[in-house]
Amino acid sequence: MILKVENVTKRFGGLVALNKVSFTLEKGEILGIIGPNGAGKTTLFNVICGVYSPEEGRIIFSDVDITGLPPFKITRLGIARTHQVVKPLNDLTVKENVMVGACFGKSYMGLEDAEKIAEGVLDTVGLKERSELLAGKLNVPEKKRLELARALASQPTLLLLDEVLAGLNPLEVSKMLEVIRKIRDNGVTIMMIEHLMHAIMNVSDRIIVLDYGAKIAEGKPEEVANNPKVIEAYLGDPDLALKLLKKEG
Amino acid sequence: MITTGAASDSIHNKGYTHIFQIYTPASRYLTGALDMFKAADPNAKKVAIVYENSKFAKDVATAAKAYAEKNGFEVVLFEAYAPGTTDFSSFINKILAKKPDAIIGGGHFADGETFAKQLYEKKVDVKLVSLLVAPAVPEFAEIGDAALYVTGPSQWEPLAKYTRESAKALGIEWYGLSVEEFDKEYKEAYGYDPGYHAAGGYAAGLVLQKAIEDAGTLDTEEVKKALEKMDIMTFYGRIKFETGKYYGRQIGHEMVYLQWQKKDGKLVKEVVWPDAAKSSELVYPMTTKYGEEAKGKAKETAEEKQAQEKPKSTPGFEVALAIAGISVAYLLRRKL
Amino acid sequence: MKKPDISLWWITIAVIVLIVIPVVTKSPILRESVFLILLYMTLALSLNIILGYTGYVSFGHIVYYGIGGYVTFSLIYFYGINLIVAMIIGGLFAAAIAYSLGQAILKLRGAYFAIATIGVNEAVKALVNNLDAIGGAEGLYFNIKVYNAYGGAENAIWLSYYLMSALIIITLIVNWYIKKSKFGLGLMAIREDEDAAIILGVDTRKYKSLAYMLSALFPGIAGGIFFFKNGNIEPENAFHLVKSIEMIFMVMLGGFGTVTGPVLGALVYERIRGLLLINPLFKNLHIAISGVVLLLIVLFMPSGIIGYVREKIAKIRRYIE
Amino acid sequence: MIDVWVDSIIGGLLLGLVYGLAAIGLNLIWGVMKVINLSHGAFMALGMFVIYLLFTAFGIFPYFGLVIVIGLGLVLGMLTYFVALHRVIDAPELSTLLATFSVSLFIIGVGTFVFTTIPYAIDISLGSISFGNITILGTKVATGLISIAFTAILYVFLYKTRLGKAIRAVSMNRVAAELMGVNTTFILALSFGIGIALAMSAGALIATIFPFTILSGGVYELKSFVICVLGGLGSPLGALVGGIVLGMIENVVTLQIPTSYVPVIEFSILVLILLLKPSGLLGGKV
Repeated sequence: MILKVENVTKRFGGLVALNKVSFTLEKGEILGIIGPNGAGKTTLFNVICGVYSPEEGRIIFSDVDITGLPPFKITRLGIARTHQVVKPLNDLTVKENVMVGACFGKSYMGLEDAEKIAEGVLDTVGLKERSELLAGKLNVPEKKRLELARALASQPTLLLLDEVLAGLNPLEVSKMLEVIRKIRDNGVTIMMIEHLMHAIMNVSDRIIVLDYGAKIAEGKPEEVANNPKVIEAYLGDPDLALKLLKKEG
Repeated sequence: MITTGAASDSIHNKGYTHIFQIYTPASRYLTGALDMFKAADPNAKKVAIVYENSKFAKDVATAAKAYAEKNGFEVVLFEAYAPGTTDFSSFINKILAKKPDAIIGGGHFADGETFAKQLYEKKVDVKLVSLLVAPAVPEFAEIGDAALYVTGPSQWEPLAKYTRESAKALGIEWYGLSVEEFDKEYKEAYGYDPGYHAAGGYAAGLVLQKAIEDAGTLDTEEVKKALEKMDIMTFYGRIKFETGKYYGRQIGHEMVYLQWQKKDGKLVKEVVWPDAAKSSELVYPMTTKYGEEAKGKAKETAEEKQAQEKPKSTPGFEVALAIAGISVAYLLRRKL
Repeated sequence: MKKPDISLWWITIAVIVLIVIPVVTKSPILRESVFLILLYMTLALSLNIILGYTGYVSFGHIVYYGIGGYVTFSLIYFYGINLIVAMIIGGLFAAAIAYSLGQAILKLRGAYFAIATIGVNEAVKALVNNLDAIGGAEGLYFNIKVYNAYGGAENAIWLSYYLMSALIIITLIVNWYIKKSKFGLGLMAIREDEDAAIILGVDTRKYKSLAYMLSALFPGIAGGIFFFKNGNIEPENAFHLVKSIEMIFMVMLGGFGTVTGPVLGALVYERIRGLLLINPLFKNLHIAISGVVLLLIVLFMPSGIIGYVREKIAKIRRYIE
Repeated sequence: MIDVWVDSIIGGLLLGLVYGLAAIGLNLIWGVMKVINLSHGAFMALGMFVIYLLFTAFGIFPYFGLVIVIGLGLVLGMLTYFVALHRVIDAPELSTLLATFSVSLFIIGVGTFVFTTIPYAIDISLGSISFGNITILGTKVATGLISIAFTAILYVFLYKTRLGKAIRAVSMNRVAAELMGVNTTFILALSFGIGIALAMSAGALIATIFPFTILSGGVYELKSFVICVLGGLGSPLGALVGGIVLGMIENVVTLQIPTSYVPVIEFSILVLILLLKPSGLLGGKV
């Protein structure tokens, strides 16, 4: 059991962003996190990464209580993440961006080794030929891949992907899924936030559904897909969904 | 080297042996004002010394305080104000609380003018005001009646009456052209009256010329000896150099004290001290100008009754007011 | 640690050549102007660490030059400690204050940090102005006998010159190593996007404080040397805000975030100012002209001369850091 | 002598209003454009000299001359925006800080060339009421009233008019405002213009009370920083309140402690407020 989240609650003034969320994560697993916009998915990532500290509840990562630790300490323990809204280091080159991940993540290596790691990782995400370009000059999909490369370079044990597939065309999606599976096969546990249902359904081992900050469902992808509460969360009224499905016939 | 424009004393106790100062040093800038004050009103004792917290003003003020205490004055207030202060009203209140007879001090142009203007606006009841630098500048008249009867030190004024006769009276040699000749030639060359900077510069050249003539050679050591012995009177005033601890400091030259007076309706600078250079009588006490605005004697007696010690009021009063102010503003914002 | 390459050698040699000229010609005029250039270079390079690499606009940075100056001057004045020891203590003292102050004001970002540094400089200046123990507004001044310990005033001035030369070389090398090191990469990550950097694992608070401390150490020592050579020190010219802004001018002119930038910026700035001051036509308009020049740089060449060159000619990047 | 206290408090209040007026312009520009206008002091000095010239050369009574100063300020402000700021409005703080500073260098440079650094003064008097030790100057009261009036006008303008709403929209989120059809370039130029007009009129009013030189703008600029941080950003009322608090400190506190310590207190407050409550007393979010 690599990660344990217990009754985590996060409030912003009156708004309850996370309401007593609990779940556990096994080593080598891919956990999908879905839910309508504003369900608290990214907030959950921010709480795990230490950007926010929760009002209640605890987070245990490989037997260490990381609740309330500053982000850089949590990253050094082996968690890495990509951002839903890309955050490239614009005036540094693509390779330097990835080297930052390698230097300061769990790997915490010197400049020379970081450079070697960076070249390898850039190859896996297909940004090798762009490594000397300034990060600011990449287009959005490339920036998404840079985020992934940067996270990978720190050789994390737990990788948090925040809508890394958004804005990709179908070909790029399948290529990205291939990369994700390869990462998992190297022994990295992954948590993924996605809206592309078909992608997340067939790559995840287990799915958690968040709605208004609360966990409303958990289980195998198929179970979750047919769970009426999940459908209602997405489409509002479950009967309406069935009617629509039937009308199409 | 003969310096002009340099008034600080510290140059001369840094161990240099070839520097001679033309300007009267800072330590004797305001001492003359105290002499003038004593001459005009022997039994007045209470003096407030206020100065801008800067190098020059502090040099002058500390020396003036020592001189005042040595000569039996009571220094009721000795305080600095921050450079760049623009509103002296509460500072003036602080001074008033001490009921001084004279206020001396100041700093540079802007703060000196502001201080003088606010002293007038608050109709401060004080007999003599002597400020550094500001009164010596012609633009000081721009503050109108506030400038009236304010005095101030100056290294030299075109009106200063240094003459061959005053030299003979002191039994020392006169050298160089007269005040009128210098004034005339300068005006022809530049078209406006010479200020004390110009006079100081010319005097430096004059002194060097005299020293070389006395020494009879250009050799530095000889000229240095001539300067050490020199004691002459010039259009600029008396020149004599110190040779002791403060080697080369000017001890002969006296500051002239000017006072703004009204001559047929126009504000004009008059030299009122020392007697040897006087061009007009000192108007003392200064408050006569309020008298001219028919402020009766009654105000004086009312003053005496309240003269008891300042009651120790707790600052709570002021804090309460500040909080009230803020809360009112907060409510205003909330309501709007 | 990366071993020094061509990009460090040529700039160090260029500075050494500049240092040697007055020594060879033994001309006091040249020595004085080169001394000033070396001082400006040290200040610009130090500011570059916090402004250029970390992206924090320290507007009131001159405060550490003043603190170092006052500590060194007082140690010599009151306790007769040797200059070299005194200046190092001065620098360390300035660095210590920067580190502790940094814990507080480095929490602020962007314009707020800039204003806070102005506040710090003005507060320290006003405080020193009131401390009569260290001369208050009048400041402190040496009696000339102080220099006898260094073999007379002439030798003392040459000693200050050599010390400043050594200081500039050290500051240059430190600047280069920071840029080439992991520490530098972390600082630049903070400059680019501090929120992303902390998530990538950079200990932003520690790195920012370290960078601020380093950027205060060298001005502290430089202040000590300058005011020892100057013979007196006053709050007005030890904490002169305009000098602080000149430092920013030099770093911007040369190119912030580069090593050669501040060096070139200091040289060019000092030359321009020198020419403007003596040129009869521009003499009393030199402030206005430097304003116009600064505006042109900010608008059209924000990355400075070296930054512009490095952008335009990619292959020169290996040679000019 | 209780009247010494009363006089200091009244003096502090009136001085506070002057400081508040000086800071409103800076506050508006900082709040709306997220730009710290380092040419604020220079424009105040410009306002002082404009009103001085109007008075001495054309004999225009300062308080009527104010209208001209406001018009001139608006024009100069918008001109400065397009010349110095428009290109770098999206650049990092360093560029906008230095752009405004270069404008300040230019104004001070030309000003020193034309007016040198000797002091000037406007000798007008609206009389003064005095009882016991308390004297209240007509000119100071007028300036106080005008600064309250300016704050009110600005307040009404910002919160009650369409243009004001647009300015506030831009201050909250420029990109969103642009999407809603607000011509942000015009709004930014206008806000900068209003800020400069306020700075110049503050300078003009100050010139009626205190003698000034081309460099006296700098003192007010530093004080305005303290006030903006103290009073809080974006709220005109915050500037006024911050000004009054500062005026109080300078006039009333100094009765107890030597006045030379005033700058120490002021700048320590600046740093402390920045650390503890950057949004200031009445300010919006940071």
